[in-house]
Amino acid sequence: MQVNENKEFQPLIVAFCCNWCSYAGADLSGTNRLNYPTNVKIIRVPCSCRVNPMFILRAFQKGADGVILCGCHPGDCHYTSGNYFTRRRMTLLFSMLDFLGIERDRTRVEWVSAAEGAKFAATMNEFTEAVKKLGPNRRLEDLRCRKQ
Amino acid sequence: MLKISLENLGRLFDAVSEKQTLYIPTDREDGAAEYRKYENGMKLSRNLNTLRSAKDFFFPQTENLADFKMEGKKIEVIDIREESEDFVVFGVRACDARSFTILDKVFLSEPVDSYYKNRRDHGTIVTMACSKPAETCFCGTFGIDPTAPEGDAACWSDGESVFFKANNEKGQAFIDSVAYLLEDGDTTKLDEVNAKTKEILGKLPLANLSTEAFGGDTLMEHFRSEKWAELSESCLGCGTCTFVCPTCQCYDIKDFNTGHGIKRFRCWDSCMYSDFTKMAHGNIRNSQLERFRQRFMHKLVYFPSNNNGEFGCVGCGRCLSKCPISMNIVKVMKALEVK
Amino acid sequence: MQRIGVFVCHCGTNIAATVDVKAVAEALSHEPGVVISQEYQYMCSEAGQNLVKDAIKEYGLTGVVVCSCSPRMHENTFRKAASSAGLNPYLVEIANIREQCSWIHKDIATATEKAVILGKAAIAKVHLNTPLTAGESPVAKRALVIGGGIAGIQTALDIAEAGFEVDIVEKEATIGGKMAQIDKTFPTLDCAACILTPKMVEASQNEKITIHSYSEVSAVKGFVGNFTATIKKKKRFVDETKCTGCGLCTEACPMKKVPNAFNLGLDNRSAIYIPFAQAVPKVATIDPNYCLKLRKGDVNDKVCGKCAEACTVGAINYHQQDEYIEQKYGAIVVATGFNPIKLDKYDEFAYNQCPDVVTSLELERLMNAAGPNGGTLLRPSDKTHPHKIVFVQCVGSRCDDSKGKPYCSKICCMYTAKHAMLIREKYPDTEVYVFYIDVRTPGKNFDEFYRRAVEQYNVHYIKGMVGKVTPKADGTIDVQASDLLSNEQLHIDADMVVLATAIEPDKTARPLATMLTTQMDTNDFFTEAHAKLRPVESATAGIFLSGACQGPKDIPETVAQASAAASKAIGLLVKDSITCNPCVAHSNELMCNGCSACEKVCPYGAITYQDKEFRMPDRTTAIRRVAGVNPAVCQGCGACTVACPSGAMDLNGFSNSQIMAEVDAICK
Amino acid sequence: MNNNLKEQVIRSSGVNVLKCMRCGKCSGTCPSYDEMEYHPHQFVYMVEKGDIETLMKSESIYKCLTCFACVERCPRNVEPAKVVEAVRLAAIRKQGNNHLIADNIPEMLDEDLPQQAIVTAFRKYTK
Amino acid sequence: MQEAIISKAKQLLADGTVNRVIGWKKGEFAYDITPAIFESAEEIDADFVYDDFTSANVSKYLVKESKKEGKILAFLKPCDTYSLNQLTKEHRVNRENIYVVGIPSDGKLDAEKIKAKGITGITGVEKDGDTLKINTIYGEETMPVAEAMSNKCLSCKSRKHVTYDELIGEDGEVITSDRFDMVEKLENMTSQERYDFWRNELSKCIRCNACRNVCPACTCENCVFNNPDSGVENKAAADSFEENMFHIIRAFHVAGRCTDCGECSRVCPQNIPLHLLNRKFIKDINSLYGEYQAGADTTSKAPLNDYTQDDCEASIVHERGVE
Repeated sequence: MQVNENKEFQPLIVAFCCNWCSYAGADLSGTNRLNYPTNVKIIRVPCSCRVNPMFILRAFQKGADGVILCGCHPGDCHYTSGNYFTRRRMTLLFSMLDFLGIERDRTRVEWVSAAEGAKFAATMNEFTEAVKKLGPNRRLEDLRCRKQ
Repeated sequence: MLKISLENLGRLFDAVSEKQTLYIPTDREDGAAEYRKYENGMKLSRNLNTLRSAKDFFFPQTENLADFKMEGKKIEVIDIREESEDFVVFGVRACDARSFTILDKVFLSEPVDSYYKNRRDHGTIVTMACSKPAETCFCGTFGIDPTAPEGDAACWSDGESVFFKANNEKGQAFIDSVAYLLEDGDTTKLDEVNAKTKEILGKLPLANLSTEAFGGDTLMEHFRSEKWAELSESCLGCGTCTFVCPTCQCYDIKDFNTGHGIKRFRCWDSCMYSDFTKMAHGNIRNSQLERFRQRFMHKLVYFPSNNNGEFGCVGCGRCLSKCPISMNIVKVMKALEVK
Repeated sequence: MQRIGVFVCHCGTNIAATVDVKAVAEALSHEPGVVISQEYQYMCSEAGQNLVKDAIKEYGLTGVVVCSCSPRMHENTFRKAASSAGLNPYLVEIANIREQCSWIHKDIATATEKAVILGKAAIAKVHLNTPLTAGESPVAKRALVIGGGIAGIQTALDIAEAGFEVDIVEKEATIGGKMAQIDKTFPTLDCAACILTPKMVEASQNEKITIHSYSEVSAVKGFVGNFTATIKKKKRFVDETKCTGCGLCTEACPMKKVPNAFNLGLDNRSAIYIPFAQAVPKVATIDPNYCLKLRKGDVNDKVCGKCAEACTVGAINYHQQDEYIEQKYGAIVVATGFNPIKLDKYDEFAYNQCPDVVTSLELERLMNAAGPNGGTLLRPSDKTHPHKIVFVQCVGSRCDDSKGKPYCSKICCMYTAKHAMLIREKYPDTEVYVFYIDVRTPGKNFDEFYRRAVEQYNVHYIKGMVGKVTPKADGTIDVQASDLLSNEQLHIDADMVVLATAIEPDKTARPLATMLTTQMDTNDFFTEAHAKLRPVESATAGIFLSGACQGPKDIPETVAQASAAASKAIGLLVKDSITCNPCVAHSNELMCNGCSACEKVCPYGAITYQDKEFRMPDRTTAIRRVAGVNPAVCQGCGACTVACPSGAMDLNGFSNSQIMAEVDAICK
Repeated sequence: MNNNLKEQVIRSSGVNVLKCMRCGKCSGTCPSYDEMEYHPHQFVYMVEKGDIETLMKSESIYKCLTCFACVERCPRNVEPAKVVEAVRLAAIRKQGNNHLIADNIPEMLDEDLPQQAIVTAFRKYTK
Repeated sequence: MQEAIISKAKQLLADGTVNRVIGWKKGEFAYDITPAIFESAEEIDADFVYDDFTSANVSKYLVKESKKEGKILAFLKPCDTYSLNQLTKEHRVNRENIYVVGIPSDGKLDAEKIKAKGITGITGVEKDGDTLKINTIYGEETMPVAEAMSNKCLSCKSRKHVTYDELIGEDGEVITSDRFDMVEKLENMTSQERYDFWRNELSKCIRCNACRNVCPACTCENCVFNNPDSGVENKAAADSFEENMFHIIRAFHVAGRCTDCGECSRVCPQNIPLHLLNRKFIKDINSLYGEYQAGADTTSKAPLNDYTQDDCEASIVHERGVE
């Protein structure tokens, strides 16, 4: 994350992707050579339900400007019900972040199947743009981690 | 005695804050008093004491000690210490003023804590006498006179004016710096106020609380007392008492990985916490009883035993009003007193 | 101290064209713990793998990071390579710099920068990897088949054929299920009983198969290879071991006005009964709701007792109680089948008002030689020959959720064609009308069959739906319907109306699914593990699906799936033990609160609780309720790790600290 | 094909005509069937095609009894009667005239007339 | 009421139903009540108190106490019974070892609120109808009772005891309260206003952990904030992020489990309205997943351990209220 006078703000986006659908979807968008920004860095988890709210906060603490969570479509979870729990947990977490005045567009959940390479790329493009608009994460940042 | 009228006190604050940072107790919207950096127009709190003590200015809750820069496999230590700027803490009560005597004994004896010393050297404490003690006050127990507060300089209010007196050179320098705002004043009314305060002090519910049963030579007797079990059973193990206490001085040192380096910092610790003094092998105080006992033994027995009878409590009463379950040093003292 | 090896793959030009692989290898060589960082043309080639293996040996590596294609491609390749060089395979991490970097980015500088970050994240993770060993768990060499219809029978026969013990649990008094009630089968028109009953007999005579009829599964515990089921044998008041099925008791029974469930209530039977002539086991059962003695409440009372008197072998036992059997199984096959839906909601078809409006299954019985009319098609109301019969398709199927079942019941088009044909064949003077929305005949010889009904048997197929059925005073039935092709509203004066009733999963399936921790869809059909690639397995390991419990099916499809489920079960049963995925959850008992949050979110029932004695930090001992994960059942989703507030639950291979290390490395 | 009209009919009826599976049960159940030139299922289909002017010109729109038998029995919850009603409404509005003028209302008022009727009539019969 | 409770306690001790009693012990002043365990009639006669200041919720002590030898008698106010039920549901207490006597509460007073009026030197507090008479060493002061009422009691949700073995007095009803008003008010603010509001509040936090340690839902064997391996451990908030982090995770970990007993806000030495965070979750759960009251029963699935296939998507957060 840098803000240079002549350089556009480049947000850091952390994407948690479930192994079975979204990570495969991300692979597919690679196979199909569908571009999305380098800002997005993917972390593979077995299921979206593995993502602890602490991981999301940790990402913001260490310098992420946006965090997106991708999982199988509801009903398609490899583990049958994991993403349903994800949905409730993240709805409440995001609502709380919103309640604390943290910008809503910094967090997102998107369901991307293994076949939706195009959707994955489009989602990442869209999300990166949205976070870019918000500018650097200031409201949920750990000042100690800010890069000089 | 030099004085300034109450309505002109703001001018004095303005004058001081022009040259250095000034902290005064001021009221929050919820009615509690807290120290804030003075800005023009800020009103001095009429409350007896602040929620957090003046300790915070010299021994802050978290403080960075050193930085480590990491590049690949290389580590570089960076000394981040800087000379502190001068500052004034105004309106410190007699009890809190005494707390610095206690803290100094810990931090300024060898090996000197350079972080604390830096702030002590640059900070001026201007104390203020009390005139309306609360039921939770028991500074008298520790020989503190709230109408004659210590500190670099002291001040008194008779309801119309504020009178100033220096207790040392630093205090004198403070008074000199604002002398042009002060005038000589008659202390007759002030003497009356002080006399009346002293009368009230005698009537306080805790006026008769005594330290007689405590001190260094009572160590084993109190340590082995059976009362601790009962006293500590309701303790929640939170750190409220320690964090509002003006004399608690325990801290922990930790490293924080910022991603581009390590910040080594210290932060207050509380003997009430389950991981207090936890070490590589485990914890030497595993039960809440032991940790609870530690706090009060430290203040009433260990500290005086190591410091010529000086107790580690100043009777400010903060823990009395803030403990979630109202267990406190007074109840402990009273329970242990009974043979 | 960790000794990590980094291996950056060019993948020909796939990676190297957009990522400066040399720079990546160079940058990563400076990371803490990295002792060797190399790049190579094709890391997955034998030469590339040897590079990794040699480095493991030469440098005594404790961790390997391969920057290459997606781990979904070659994670296993490199794990195997590591393993063969003596490094635990789970100490290998892959940084995906092809699919998620070189292939999607164009600018070499930024792509290289990203590849380095991805590499650093993998290094950060591998620092915290721990060697994992796949556990093994023994397999009980016995299968449980729940449901004794054609699906269950076929599955059981196939498993028994492979040499394994099989138990069939059937809730009715006989096995056979729906197929036993069917008259003829499409598209061959052979008699259902002629092909089913030999199979029933075969099942009963197979030494490996135990049939528990009139029984239910009341509890299932355990996991793949190691299930324990409790089977409740309901009291039938007849000793199965003694009863010869002679039928004397049924004749002696004075209570003859019991609606005959086998004939769908179209005629009556006695209170003690054998469902039908070829029932297996051919054992009598007393219906306590109708038995004069049992209905009384006091079996010692001197009421009736005619059946006991008639029985020559003393099989009648009015004191019989439910019996519970506990048995261990390695695999469970669900074959709970289907039922036609209740038609109470569809007043317009007058099913409840007029006895001559029947369901298709009822028509099967009416036409069956063993049915109420001995095989002659007669109207239930006045036992006369119907001369005009109207068939209505899609009754309750293909409906909006509020109106019925949203799915196509699949079998109706074909059996209606069959019915129409059989009627026209046997009673050429009968006019047959079929009102259809679509005729769906995908299947071998299916469309030919339907065309025969139209062309050869002159069945009137009318595109349109019946709107209203009104019984008239003269005993005929007015059928008001639209003929969409001629755009007119028709009124047919019918003698009988046959409703192609939607089918739904058996009501016992839902509680069973809960017991088995398997998933169901909103229609209560069991959900298969994968819609295309694992159609006969449930998502729960060791539980297989057979027949219509998984979705509407005809007989050949059911039998095909039954055999497929059997082969999957056999594939499991032939193993002495199963290897478990080592990336499973585990609970730190010292931190566990025993609160059950993890258990509630576990889709597999892998978590159980135990009261255990602990030595506490304050040197006391305490008994605490703590969670334990069965590694054979856990599939490693990690739902429990987030449900756990204390963080006692963690996941091997994707631990809290590993994921956070990745986050940290990426955000650096 | 008149997309505006189609949109209007679909909006005012609240019906999703695409849910129709062409079973004809609506027409099979319709008591006014013989009176109608276009039948309930045709209404749904023709609205889907956008052929609404034909329907508006047809007497059929006045033959529907609004008995809702079709709504009740439609397996897909398409609600053909609402479509018929929407076309009827479109026709009434289309005729270009306000069939009800505010000024004329007082003389039509009688004590037993519910307020609701006036409001509804106004909505139905004015442009 | 106090007499009735004391005589009940002595009776149950005497007849051997229980061997200990958990209740409240009087303190040095009129208001500083401490939860305590009594083992004999003499101890009870000497120190047991139940008055306007006995607001401490004693359920959490039962986590430890119920595992000891013998049965313990617990006097629980309606709100306390919800906490106990929740603990029972999560197997944190051994309910068979607790004899619960439900006692009524018409709201407790908060000494801090009296002191906030500038009243000091308090030697006695007495209710006189709607007026509170406060004796101080500086003379008598009065204030309306309502203004001294504890915040948690002002937004009381229920006067019903959801679990008890015996009741003293009549049981009350679940009542409708305005407890979500402030949450709603915040929801209707702009994002910036909310941010400023919470920065102002949370920056006061001294991380004393009183909110966590008093909370009957926070009974973890080892809290993540104490566990160096959890990745979020810290003792004091070094900056605004850690203040947020602590309070988000604290509230999240009790989401769907918090009974809204209000103890967190009561004990906060900095008067931070922490209950608003918990109530935000409760309000969200109620509106998104159906009304749910933690502790109302011991069998229902907690909302976060449950789901339906047609739950709303997380994007609902983007669609609601004020940006």
